[in-house]
Amino acid sequence: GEDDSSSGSESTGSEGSGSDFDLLEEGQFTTASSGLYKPFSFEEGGDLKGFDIDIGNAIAEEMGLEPNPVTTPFETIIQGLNSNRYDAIIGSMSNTKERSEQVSFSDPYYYSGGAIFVREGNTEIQSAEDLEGKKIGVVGQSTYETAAAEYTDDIQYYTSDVVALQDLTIEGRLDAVITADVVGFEAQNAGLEVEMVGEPLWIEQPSIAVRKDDEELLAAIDEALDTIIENGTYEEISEKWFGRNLLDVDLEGVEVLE
Amino acid sequence: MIVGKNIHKSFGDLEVLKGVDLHVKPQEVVVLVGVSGSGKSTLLRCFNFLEMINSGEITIDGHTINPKKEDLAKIRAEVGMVFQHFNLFPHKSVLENVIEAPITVKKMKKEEAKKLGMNLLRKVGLEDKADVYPSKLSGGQKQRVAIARSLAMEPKVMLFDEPTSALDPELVGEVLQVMKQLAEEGMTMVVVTHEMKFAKEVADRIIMIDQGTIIESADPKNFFENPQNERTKQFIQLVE
Amino acid sequence: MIVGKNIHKSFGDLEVLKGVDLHVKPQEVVVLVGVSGSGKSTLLRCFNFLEMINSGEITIDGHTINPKKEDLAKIRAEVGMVFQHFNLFPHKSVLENVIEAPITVKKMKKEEAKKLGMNLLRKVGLEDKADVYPSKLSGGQKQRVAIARSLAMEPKVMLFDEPTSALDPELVGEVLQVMKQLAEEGMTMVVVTHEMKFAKEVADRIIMIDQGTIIESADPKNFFENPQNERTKQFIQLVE
Amino acid sequence: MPDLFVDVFDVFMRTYQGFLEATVVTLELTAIGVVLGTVIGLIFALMKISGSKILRGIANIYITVIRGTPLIVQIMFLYFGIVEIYTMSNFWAGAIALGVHNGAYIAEIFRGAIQGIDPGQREASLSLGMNRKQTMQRIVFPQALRRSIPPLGNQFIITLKDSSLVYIIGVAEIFSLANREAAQSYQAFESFLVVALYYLVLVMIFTFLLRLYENKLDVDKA
Amino acid sequence: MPDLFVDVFDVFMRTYQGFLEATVVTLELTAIGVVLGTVIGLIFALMKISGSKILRGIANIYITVIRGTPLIVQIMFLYFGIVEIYTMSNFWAGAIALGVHNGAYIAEIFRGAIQGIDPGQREASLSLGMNRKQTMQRIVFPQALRRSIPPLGNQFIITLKDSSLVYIIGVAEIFSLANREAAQSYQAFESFLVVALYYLVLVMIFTFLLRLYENKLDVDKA
Ligand SMILES: Nc1ncnc2c1ncn2[C@@H]1O[C@H](COP(=O)(O)OP(=O)(O)OP(=O)(O)O)[C@@H](O)[C@H]1O
Ligand SMILES: Nc1ncnc2c1ncn2[C@@H]1O[C@H](COP(=O)(O)OP(=O)(O)OP(=O)(O)O)[C@@H](O)[C@H]1O
Ligand SMILES: [Mg+2]
Ligand SMILES: [Mg+2]
Repeated sequence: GEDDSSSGSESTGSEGSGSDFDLLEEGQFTTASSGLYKPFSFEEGGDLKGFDIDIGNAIAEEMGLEPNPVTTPFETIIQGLNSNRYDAIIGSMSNTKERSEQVSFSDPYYYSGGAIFVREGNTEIQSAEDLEGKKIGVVGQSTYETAAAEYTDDIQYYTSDVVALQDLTIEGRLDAVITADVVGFEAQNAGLEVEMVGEPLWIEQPSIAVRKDDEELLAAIDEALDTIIENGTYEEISEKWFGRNLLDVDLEGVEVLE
Repeated sequence: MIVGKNIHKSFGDLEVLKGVDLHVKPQEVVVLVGVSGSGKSTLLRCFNFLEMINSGEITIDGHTINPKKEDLAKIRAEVGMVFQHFNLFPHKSVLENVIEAPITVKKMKKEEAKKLGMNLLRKVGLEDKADVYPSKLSGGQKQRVAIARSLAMEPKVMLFDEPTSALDPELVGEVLQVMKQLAEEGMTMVVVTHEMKFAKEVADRIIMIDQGTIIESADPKNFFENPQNERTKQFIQLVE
Repeated sequence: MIVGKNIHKSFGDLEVLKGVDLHVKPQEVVVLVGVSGSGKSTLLRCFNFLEMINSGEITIDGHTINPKKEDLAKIRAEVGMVFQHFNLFPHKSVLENVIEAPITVKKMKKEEAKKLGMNLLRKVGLEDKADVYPSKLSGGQKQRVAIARSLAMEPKVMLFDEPTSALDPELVGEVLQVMKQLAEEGMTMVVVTHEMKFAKEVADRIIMIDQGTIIESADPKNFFENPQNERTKQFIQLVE
Repeated sequence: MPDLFVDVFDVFMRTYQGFLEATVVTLELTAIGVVLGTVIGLIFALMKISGSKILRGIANIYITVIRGTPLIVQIMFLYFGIVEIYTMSNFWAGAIALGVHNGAYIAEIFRGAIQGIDPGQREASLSLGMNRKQTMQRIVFPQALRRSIPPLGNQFIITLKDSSLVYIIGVAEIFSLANREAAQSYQAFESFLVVALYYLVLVMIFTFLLRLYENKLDVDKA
Repeated sequence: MPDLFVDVFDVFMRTYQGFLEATVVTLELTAIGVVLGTVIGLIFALMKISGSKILRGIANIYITVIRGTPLIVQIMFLYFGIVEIYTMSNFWAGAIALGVHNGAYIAEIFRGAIQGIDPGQREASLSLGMNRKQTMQRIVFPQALRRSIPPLGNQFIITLKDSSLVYIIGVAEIFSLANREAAQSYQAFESFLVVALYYLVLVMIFTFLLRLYENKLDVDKA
């Protein structure tokens, strides 16, 4: 009955919530994102929306819990988790070695390309090598910050990738922004005059993070994630936001960020 | 009534009172004079324990005060003080100013205190201002309220520190009038003032302080007509 | 020397001067008296154009002033003013206070101004304080510097607004002494003061202002011994 | 320019409902921050004028440390640092940080008001036979309190603006909403213009109320 | 407790080099902010006391708007708004925001100092025959300037703390460094404690210098 397991997993979920793991608020699955990362998490008309939010809702539902998405600045999102401000991070945070020393990650819930964006018509930067010594905008504590640091000392920090992309369109501020390809495309669609340089630099694996000691919760999340992928809920959400399934990526021959 | 013996008082290195002896008899009116900074205010403040003397002895109504052992509030209640700048309580009406201490200190009933207060306001000619706030009064009226406020505690002696020198000249008279009446009723008074006419008329004795010591003490006639000390002569010339 | 004709002055709805006529002859010393608020200061300030009159006419040394057309600074330079609170410039030494206006206004050479300044300081007995700052002076010394400062512009008339009422009584004499000397030298002066002894000795004329009008004007003897107006009589009683 | 106006109006219309909710949060933060700060301030002001050297010392350290560090550091310290002792929601962490911060400034307001009362008042009261406690309670404090209200009102306005800093710990007040709006609509300039207007209007309203009160005080006095 | 001490010391040792660089940035921001604010403040103070209604009106609007909105909003607004006119680096955007912000407060300092000069000074000067300009230049301004220095010193200290807010546009000053350190090392408590100490020490040094100066002023006066 995996295909038709909504009622089944619901019962497992409620059992779990009652005994297996402690939640911040009983019966609620409180998850964090920055809310500044359109189209993954953003606010419109007072409502928190986006791919991350929908995934969080679906997983909460699978676990028989009330979804409770909250926002917090990305720079301090891990500290917030470790100081019990929420149960999990569903905020497009990629699994890396360094981070997994602080938190535990679920299986990836999508694949995303880290990409270089420049102002439209910029011919100076054609590839990653051209970033040497340039001014690069990134969100603090993102994987893009680490990447940018490999090319330059001149890093400008932002709280939102979207705002960084906006700043990129202003002459004289930034030479490039490193962010997720989808985030850049979304901005492009919204009319920002930015363009991606070449192919994505790497593929990374955004995953759901929980505190190190929350093993039962992690297991439940992984199980719920599996379920929504298999029963088509995931595909529905992905199609809604991107017109494709983000998990359909050929990982052959590309660098996967760790 | 109030006796100071060999009073010494310093502020840090500055010795302001250098052994003052002052014996004020019951019902006596003593006027203190002296140039600015000579220590007149300091002496009054010592008598009211607003300043603590360094050595010497203060006796009130036959009772020698040991400030360390006694309840200073009780002693202060026996000595009324009227200040140059009135120091009325601005957040209380005229009547409330007068009855504050009787109610708070003596635990007098409010009704009784009000009666007392109205009597005192009548005495200083300000019955009609009972419910007014101090900011609405002229300087002379303020000072008369301040006198009534002090009298409400039925002090054994009244100290006045230049009660009229913050007043416009045409308002000086009304305050001196009240003080004169008080003297006539037999109140023991020590008055620091530059009003020589008042001193001549009302004082039993005029005392000149110079640099923290008493250099002259005489009845008004002798003080003005036959001063002994050179500094007193100078002073009289200056203020006459 | 200085003439006010039918001077009216209001502050908003409050009419402070209600048609004052005052004719001060050269070398005359006029003392202005009156209760607080009667308009004495306002009148002096009008004569110095620190306040602008609403109607009437002011003539200085035969020249009728039209404040709208003329350079007020020039006119003010001809009329010296001494204030109750001295208003010395605290950031300048005593000598600098005195020579400031001659240098800035008359473009006098610094050397020359200093000589003039020292002469004036000698005149008020403060030669030795030339390099001291005002904060180090006593009230009486401050006021004498203020007088010297005014004299440095060689005014045709000097206005004094209660020059001694902010002073401790023993310092009053030294200021009055300087003023007396000035009068003897023939300076035209208008003096607001409560010092009746000074008025009696020095004034050529005493003028009583009440509620914005002149109600009495007489030589000292007549003013005190034979006042015409009821309010003047009251006033004399109060201040005597 | 007309374009800008249209854009700003557009942002305004799109967001005003969210902003109204966020304004409530901002005002709640401000109110709690000031009330808490008043309580803390009163305690430390009393400590500062007390006879005990130790109490005075503690009060001095508190005031020096709070006034010597930026509010934003205090917020972060309280939110992420103090966790080891007690975990609170971001709203309460922010409100408490504002309260602790205000406490030091309000303590100085009270101390200033108390010490600003003419010493003659104390002396007159003592000379009437009232003891120290009676003098404080009946003469000094009532006057000091009345004097403290205008600077307290001012502190309220400062706190209203300062409350923007708790966005850093993710409280959904006005400024954080502007940030989110900027990230969502790609209209950073317009978003911050709108939020500036919100603050300006709020500050002007409270300034106006404060003036009204001060004028009333002046009239009472005269 | 000994553990905490070791941790804090550890964070301190690991970061002090970065912090020294960041401290230079903080001090540069502060200095530029105050100097620029003084220039702006002087201009607006003169406008506020000028005879022209229009100039006074402009000054009033400027001061009301700046004092009616949070600094952090001003920083964002300037960073994203001024671009349309001129693009500057984040450091300069931050420094200019601090300057523009300070300008309103310093204008009030100057205005207060000028209006705080006893009117008797003006009158005495006028009565000596000096004209308005001479009176202002030679009598009023020199005294007002001297009085402005202590509140200006105070404004410097406020700006030192306020400069922490330009972290939001990515300037690498002390607070932004602490933020990154806290996030990287997962030692939030220790990192913010260390940065608080940096600010505290800086503030105390400048407070001390300011006191020295004020005492010197007092001695000159007496
Ligand atoms: N609390 C104090 N601390 C230090 N010095 C003081 C204090 N009170 C008074 N003095 C000094 O003591 C001296 C005498 O002051 P006091 O007020 O007794 O003089 P006074 O005779 O009343 O003068 P005045 O006529 O000016 O009131 C002065 O030099 C004064 O500066
Ligand atoms: N600038 C002003 N604005 C409004 N009212 C004023 C002003 N100057 C003086 N007055 C009012 O004008 C009246 C006369 O004041 P003025 O100072 O001339 O009196 P005075 O005779 O000098 O009194 P005093 O003896 O108290 O100095 C008073 O009621 C005063 O309040
Ligand atoms: Mg005295
Ligand atoms: Mg006057």
